[in-house]
Amino acid sequence: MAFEIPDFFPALPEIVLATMICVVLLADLFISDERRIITYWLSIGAIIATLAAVFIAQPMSRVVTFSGSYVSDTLATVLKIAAGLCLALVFVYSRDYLMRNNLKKGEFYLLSLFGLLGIFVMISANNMLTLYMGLEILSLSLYALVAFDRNSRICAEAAMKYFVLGAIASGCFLYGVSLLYGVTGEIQFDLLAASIGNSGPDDLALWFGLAFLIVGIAFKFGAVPFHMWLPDVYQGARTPITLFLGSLSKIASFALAARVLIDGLPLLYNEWHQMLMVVAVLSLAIGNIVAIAQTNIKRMLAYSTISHVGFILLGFFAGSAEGYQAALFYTLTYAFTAAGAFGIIVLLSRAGFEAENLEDFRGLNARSPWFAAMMACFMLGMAGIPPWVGFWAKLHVIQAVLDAGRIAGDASSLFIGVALVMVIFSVIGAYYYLRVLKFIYFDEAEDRHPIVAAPDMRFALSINGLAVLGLGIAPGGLLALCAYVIG
Amino acid sequence: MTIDNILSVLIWLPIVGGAGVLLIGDANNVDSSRSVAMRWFALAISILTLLLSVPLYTAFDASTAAMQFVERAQWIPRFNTFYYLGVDGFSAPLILLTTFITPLVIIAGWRVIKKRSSQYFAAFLILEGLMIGVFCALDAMLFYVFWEAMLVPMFLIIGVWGGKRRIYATIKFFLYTFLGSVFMLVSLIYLYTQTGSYDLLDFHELPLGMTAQTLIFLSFLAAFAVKVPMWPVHTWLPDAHVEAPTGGSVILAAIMLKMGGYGFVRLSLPITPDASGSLAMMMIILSLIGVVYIGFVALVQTDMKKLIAYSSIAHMGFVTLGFFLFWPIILNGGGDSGAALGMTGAMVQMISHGVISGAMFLCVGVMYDRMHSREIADYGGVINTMPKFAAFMVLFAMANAGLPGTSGFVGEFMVILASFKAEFWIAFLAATTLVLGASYTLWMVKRVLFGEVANDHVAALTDLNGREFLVLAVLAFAVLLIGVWPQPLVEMMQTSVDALVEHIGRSKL
Amino acid sequence: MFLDLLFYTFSGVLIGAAVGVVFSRNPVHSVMFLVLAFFNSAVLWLLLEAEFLAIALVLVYVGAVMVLFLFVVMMLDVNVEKLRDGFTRYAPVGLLVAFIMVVQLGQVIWVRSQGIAMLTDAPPLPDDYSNTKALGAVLYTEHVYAFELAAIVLLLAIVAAITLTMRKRPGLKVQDIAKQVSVKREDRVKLVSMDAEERQ
Amino acid sequence: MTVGLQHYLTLSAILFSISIAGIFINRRNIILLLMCIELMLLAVNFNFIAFSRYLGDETGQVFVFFILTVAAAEAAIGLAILVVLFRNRQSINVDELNEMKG
Amino acid sequence: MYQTHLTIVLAPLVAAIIAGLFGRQIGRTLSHLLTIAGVGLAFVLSVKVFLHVGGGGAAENYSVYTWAVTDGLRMEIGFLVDRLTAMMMVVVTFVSLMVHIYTIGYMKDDPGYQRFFSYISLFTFAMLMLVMSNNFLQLFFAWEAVGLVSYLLIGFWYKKPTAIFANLKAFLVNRVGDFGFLLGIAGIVALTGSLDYQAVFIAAPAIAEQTIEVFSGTPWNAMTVICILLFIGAMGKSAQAPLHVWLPDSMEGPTPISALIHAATMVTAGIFMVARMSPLFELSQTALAFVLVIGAVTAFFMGLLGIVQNDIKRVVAYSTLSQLGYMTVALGASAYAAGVFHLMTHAFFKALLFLAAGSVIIAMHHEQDIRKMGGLRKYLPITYWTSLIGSLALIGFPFTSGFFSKDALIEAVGEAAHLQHGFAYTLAYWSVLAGVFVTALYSFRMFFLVFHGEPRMDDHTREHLKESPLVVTVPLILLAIPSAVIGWYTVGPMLFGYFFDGAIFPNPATDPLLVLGDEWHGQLAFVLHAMQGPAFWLSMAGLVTAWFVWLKRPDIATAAATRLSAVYKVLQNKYYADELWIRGFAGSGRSLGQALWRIGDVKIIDGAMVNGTASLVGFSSGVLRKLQGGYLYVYAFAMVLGLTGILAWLLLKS
Repeated sequence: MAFEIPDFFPALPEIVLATMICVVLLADLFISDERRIITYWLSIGAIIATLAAVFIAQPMSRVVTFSGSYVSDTLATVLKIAAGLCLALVFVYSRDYLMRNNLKKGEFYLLSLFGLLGIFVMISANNMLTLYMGLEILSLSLYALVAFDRNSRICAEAAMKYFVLGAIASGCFLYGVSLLYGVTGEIQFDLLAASIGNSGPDDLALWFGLAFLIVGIAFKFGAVPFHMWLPDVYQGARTPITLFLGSLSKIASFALAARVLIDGLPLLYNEWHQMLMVVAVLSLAIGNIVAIAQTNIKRMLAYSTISHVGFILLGFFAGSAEGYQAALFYTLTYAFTAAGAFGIIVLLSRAGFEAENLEDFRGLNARSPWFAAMMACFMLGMAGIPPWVGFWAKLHVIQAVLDAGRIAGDASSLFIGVALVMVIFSVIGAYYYLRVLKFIYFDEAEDRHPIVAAPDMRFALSINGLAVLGLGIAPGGLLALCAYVIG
Repeated sequence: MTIDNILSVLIWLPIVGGAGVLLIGDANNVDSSRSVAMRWFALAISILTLLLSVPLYTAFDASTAAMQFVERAQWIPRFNTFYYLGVDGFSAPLILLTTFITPLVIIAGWRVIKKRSSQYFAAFLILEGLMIGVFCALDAMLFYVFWEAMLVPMFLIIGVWGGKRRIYATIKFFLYTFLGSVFMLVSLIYLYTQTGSYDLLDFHELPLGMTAQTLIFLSFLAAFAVKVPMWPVHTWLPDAHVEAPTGGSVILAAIMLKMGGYGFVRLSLPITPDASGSLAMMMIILSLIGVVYIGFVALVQTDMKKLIAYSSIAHMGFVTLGFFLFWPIILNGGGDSGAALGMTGAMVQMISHGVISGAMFLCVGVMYDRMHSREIADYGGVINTMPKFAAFMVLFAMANAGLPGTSGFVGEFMVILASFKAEFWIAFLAATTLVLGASYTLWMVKRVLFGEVANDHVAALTDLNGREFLVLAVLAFAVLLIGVWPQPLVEMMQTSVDALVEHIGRSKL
Repeated sequence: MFLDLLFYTFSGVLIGAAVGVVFSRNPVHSVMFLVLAFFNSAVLWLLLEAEFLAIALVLVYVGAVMVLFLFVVMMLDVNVEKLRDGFTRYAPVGLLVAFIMVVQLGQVIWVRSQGIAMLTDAPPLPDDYSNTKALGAVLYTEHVYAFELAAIVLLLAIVAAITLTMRKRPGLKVQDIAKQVSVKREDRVKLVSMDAEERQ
Repeated sequence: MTVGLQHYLTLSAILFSISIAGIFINRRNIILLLMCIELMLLAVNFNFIAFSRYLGDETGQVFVFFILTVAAAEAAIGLAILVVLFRNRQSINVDELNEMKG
Repeated sequence: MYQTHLTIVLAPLVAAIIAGLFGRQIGRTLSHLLTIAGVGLAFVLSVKVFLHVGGGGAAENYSVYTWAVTDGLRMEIGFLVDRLTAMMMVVVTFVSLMVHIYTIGYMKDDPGYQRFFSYISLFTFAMLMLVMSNNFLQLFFAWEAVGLVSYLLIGFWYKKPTAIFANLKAFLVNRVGDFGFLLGIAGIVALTGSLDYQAVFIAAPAIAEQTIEVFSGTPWNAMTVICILLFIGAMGKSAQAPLHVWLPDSMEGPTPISALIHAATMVTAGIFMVARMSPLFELSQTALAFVLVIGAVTAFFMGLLGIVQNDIKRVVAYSTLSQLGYMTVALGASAYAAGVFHLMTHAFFKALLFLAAGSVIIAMHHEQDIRKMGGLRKYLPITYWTSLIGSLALIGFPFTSGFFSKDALIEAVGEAAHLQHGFAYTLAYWSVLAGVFVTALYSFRMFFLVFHGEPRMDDHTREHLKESPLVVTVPLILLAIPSAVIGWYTVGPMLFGYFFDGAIFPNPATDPLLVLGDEWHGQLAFVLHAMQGPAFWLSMAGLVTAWFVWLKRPDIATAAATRLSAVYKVLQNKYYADELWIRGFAGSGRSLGQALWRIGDVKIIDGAMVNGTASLVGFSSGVLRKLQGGYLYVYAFAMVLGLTGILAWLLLKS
């Protein structure tokens, strides 16, 4: 068998990142706790270098290398940049928090970078094996990150739950891969699709394989009924890690779904779009309804995530390029919005005090009108109130669904029904976001501690918040980008 | 700045000004020089907006139903949406109403709002810009964005500066209206999938089947009926009004409710004429229930703001009634003569109600600022200590009761005239407002204003100060002007109304 | 036939071992059952002519991973008595679900899938077939990217495991080699000039 | 009946089901959960190897190779978390792992 | 004449605005001077207009400005000045002027002096607009405007609980009438597409051929429906039963306005309106019969109430009700001119009576109970004599103005009964006839009780009794003159001449005045003829009875009261009409409102639907939360269930 030396250049981002991880790992060994800030800057440097590599290596068109293991396309570029930026935000938001809470271990940065690498691998995966490896790199680093605060009972509990359920999910995912492999003999996405095209999609084994894959994907997203880890983990993990989970993980999940469903199994659309519909509608319902009863804001945001996942999955449900674009747009904007929201929670936390209850937001407007406004931007953005960007995300999805309905002709009532479900649950969802605003604006502050934050954090948060508003007023560019990368 | 982008200026000047107010303002001290400067700045912005809106009247071409002062620029190419603004005879008066009311609200809140006053004024300015945006937008998405965005400042206004149950009220307000509007959103998107653009004027011309029209109509109805509000989705309004600060109530009653009515003429009627026709009787019945049922309910209110809120619902019933008289008139034979009368009446009623309800809420606000009570029972004989105020209040009450010579009469008169053409009983039930409206309004006036001084608090009242006097006098002038000579107003909207009647007369099936 | 018999024997034991893993009351027994299951699997894999993996399973998995398990079970010193209650109550539900799932999967495997049904006969392997060689040939070429990633996974596992479990115990006396190495003469030896003592 | 692919697949399905059932009928011991996960991966591996054999394609076996690698890493991290958990609570009882709920 | 007309209406308006807005600044004297000047000017010009039109000048009909025009419907403000209008203008401005002057004295101690002048001037403006209107819009405008001023004036003493109750009641009852009136106008617009009188009159015959299905399946003549609706408006304004309840209570206002608004002018607006609409009413016999019956009932039964009243103003008020009933009867009998003529004479003598009553009240220091008066004749000579003239005119004593108008009216009704042969006409005739006796009875009961007999007031009051000042007595005298003589001069042209031609259009076939006109041989003959008729004798009988019962043998009155206690009680309670309105309609309206609010809004819509949905969501939130119990195996179980669910669905699907 002739073997060609693969083209390494498209994989430059991964290579740079892996190298930088090693650098950080080695450097961190020789840095004392007092000077841990160096690790921070090194990690930021690693992200910058990686993003630079993404830019340098960005392909003009789809490039496949490593014998079909690796793909680089514009979608990958966009997702990688988004993930890198999100991680940078995570680092900026978390630095002081970690310092204050005696968690100044370099491993936080290291494991996060590992997670980023896992995400990159997933983004660029072109076969099931690579995808699985990426998924595991991400998952393993997340398990470790959740358990990061070794002295916390709930961190350990959250990590354990996450680990066990995550392992089940990846077991299911693998089982699905094995069935698909068995029927088609392929694990590479394009060949898989071609093989299904040859033999036809009506084989129950394929469907079963798909079902197991969906379990894995839905778990990663946190869609009902595979969502139950999510609230506990969001709540249990330290806020910077929740921040990671809330923003970067969504990008990874999107990549997972996009690669498997769009690249690998487009011909099984009829099956997966129905599964996704049920899962998504359940997510919308459960996520929004249960969020209402929460008093812990991290937990509330976890349930809110579940509902947002419903929207993202409904973008896939639409099954058109427009739907995928919508899902992508939703994912990207949600990742940034969520990053900001958790950033505010980080901001309000002090040494030994987690501002994780809704009550802790009381009178924030009096304490800091600016950050109150930022939090309002994030909440309204999530609620999907125009002109915040979340609105366009929701609009885009609904539009895609209705357009799919138009094409579906006779079956259009199903799509219209789904659209109605979406909007109704948006309204229910708006309630708990408004409740946050209620605490911020309508209640008097009990907590009079001044809000202290480093200037770079203030700056980043402000940019983050203004972006949520600004992208809402002028979403054209990002939308066009999404349309470009998923043609 | 030229007259060509006057609408943009009207939208963005208050919004940017609102941001400026936030920057200038001082959250903690009302008396600090920064606060004073902030207030003057806010007032200046609102008055400047008012002045800039004057060309909307002077340069308005009443002889055409086409959109005027049009601005159009690509906004989101991906969705084929445009930053597309324009006004016609329906929207121009409402914009003028908005620019007219806002400075008054700012003046009314001058030193009354002590808590975070800069945010208060900023909220109103931003709200003004957004509301004007709703009236100008000719792109459905732009319309929707303004429509929803408007909720946020109002949500904060009620929630931050409201009364005891403000949180319940404001969340109810928000969710109620939000729930209504999302259905509209689905329809707008549906229309987009059919036409490929969000251009409202394209929607107007889009042929649609009856089922589609009916569903779209109902979804629009969900949005607009809540906003107007129509029975039975009106219950947010009394709560919101009662709990809102005076300025909030004024804006809510004077302008926000008009959005619902405006929505009917801009979206429901032209886009779904056939469905509007087949459901017209339902709409008329709901409107009449609004007039009669709510009239009775208003009669027994013990809270002044609640009473006025209910009266608003009843008055807005005339608006929806007027819009939907077209079809029964056609059914009755004899062409569509009278339809335009009803529609004009409804439009005038919107403007007039804007002024009157605003004035009524300001009156209650004047008393509330002094007594911190809205209960009718806490008052009595206010006229003894506040004669000037009482004079204004009686005037506005009379206008509220639809007395000829005040603006309140004009719209109701036209609508009742038109409704007789449709059906005797419609006119009969509509005309009950003459009795009911007078009953609840004047009974309240009697209990609040007249009689011996009821208690020491009333005895200690001081009459209007210059600021309050100015505000009420301006409103009184407007009320009388429209009442005595509505022709300029009617003329402005006439061509558009005729064009709409002609448009909805053509079936889309 | 002999191979069939082997299959049935070993798979029977395998299933028994799996059940034993789940139902054993003592975690040490569970681990031992799991080891048994791995051994049986290895045999079955040999039947499938996957020699390399069969050996790897025994050597790497049983030899390393299961020992790690055993080690942790011992180390944690769990009170076995406490863990006995509330177990059988839920067993029927679990078994029911397991049964349903087996039936569902069985449907696919036996009845409803043409893709699986077509794979009746295993293609004969050439005489000089070396499973290890064949694997190696693709592992380092086609799957080199995954291979590299596997390295990263292992590195990650090391980092993660150490991060989570390594503790600096206060009061524990450890050598700081860097400090030891970088020590300077001046730190250790202090030259004191003393006045000479008077002779007694 | 001659043993064929379907037998192996069935065996795998049974193993998979047992492991899954094991996860949620077990309320005592988290270590057992980890073992069930190992069992589950074993079932998956069976599938891959069986298919690989009957397809005459090594990819499945390569996949198993990587699964084994990852499973080892996973076990290491799982056990590490378990150790952390035990240190914090002196218990690995699944029933007591419910501080967060709702 | 355009400027003249405008000046007539604007002069009082401007005066009212200045006095109202700047009264405090310009002071009391300037205020009353200004308003009197305004009304005086209006009066002078009105006379000029009257002379012009009455002297053969053409009626003028033009619009002043366009109020609004939409959908082809022109809504304008404009004037129609014909003889009917001119006559009304003169009456209105004259009485108003008198009342203005009188007010100087009557209200001299009142703190709301300027406000009062402003109101009455404003009223004059509104009333002029009403009578001068050439279209329904302006008619309705002015109709409501006079109602507004009436409301303000009844409640002038806003501290008095009874006053503010009365004004609300007046306004609302009027609104009930306006409700019908507006519907009538709407009907006219619906059928003719115009609000202009002339256009409507031209289109009227066409309307009469159309039908309206008020209740489906029963087509009603459109003209009947419209006329009845319009007349309901008139019933409210002109206080016809059962919408009369507001008028007696309106006496809570100061006496000058009782004279001006609630006797002379505003309450006659309904009569004026029906007369103005004669081309319409003539086309519907049913509507006319309705008018007739309502008028007859009012004329007789309201008169009866006058007998039992003890408040001096209320007696006059009930008398006004009764007289308005007379006018209405005349309208119903197609004797429009008779009605209008009575309107005019009534305006003078009733204003006179009210002002005289006011003069008495001033003298009695605002004591209004006639049982506490008596023998005032010697203290208040001018008041006494003018009152006597007024009372005589009221009861139709020969040669007084009231005699001509009332007698002609009764005869016209009698003639109509001949012409029409309807039961309604006969009933109307008998009730107006009986009413004559009743009128005389209560008028002179009051007159005797007030001015004759023993003084019954306390000593303190008696010591301070003195005739009112000139500003009060001069208007009395000035009003007494027309009350006494105007009938003699005007009865000919107004009733039997052609004075109202072109303004009032009775159907010649059914016009009773046309028949009477044939027998017209001058005033003297008319008087002599009338003195042979029953009306004259009935009124004399009433007068004598009053003298006998209340002056000669007061015990009879009390005895009768006890003997006829049931009747007396009904009369005392005014036929329980107030109860009907207040308890019945207002009360049940409030109960209905409470029910709709508490049950409809609060319980059903808000409670069940809105908050119900919210609590449902909240409840399901709580329930669904429970699923998330924190147990790992539950989480795993959920996943497996999800998986098996999907697998099962796929199995079913394939």
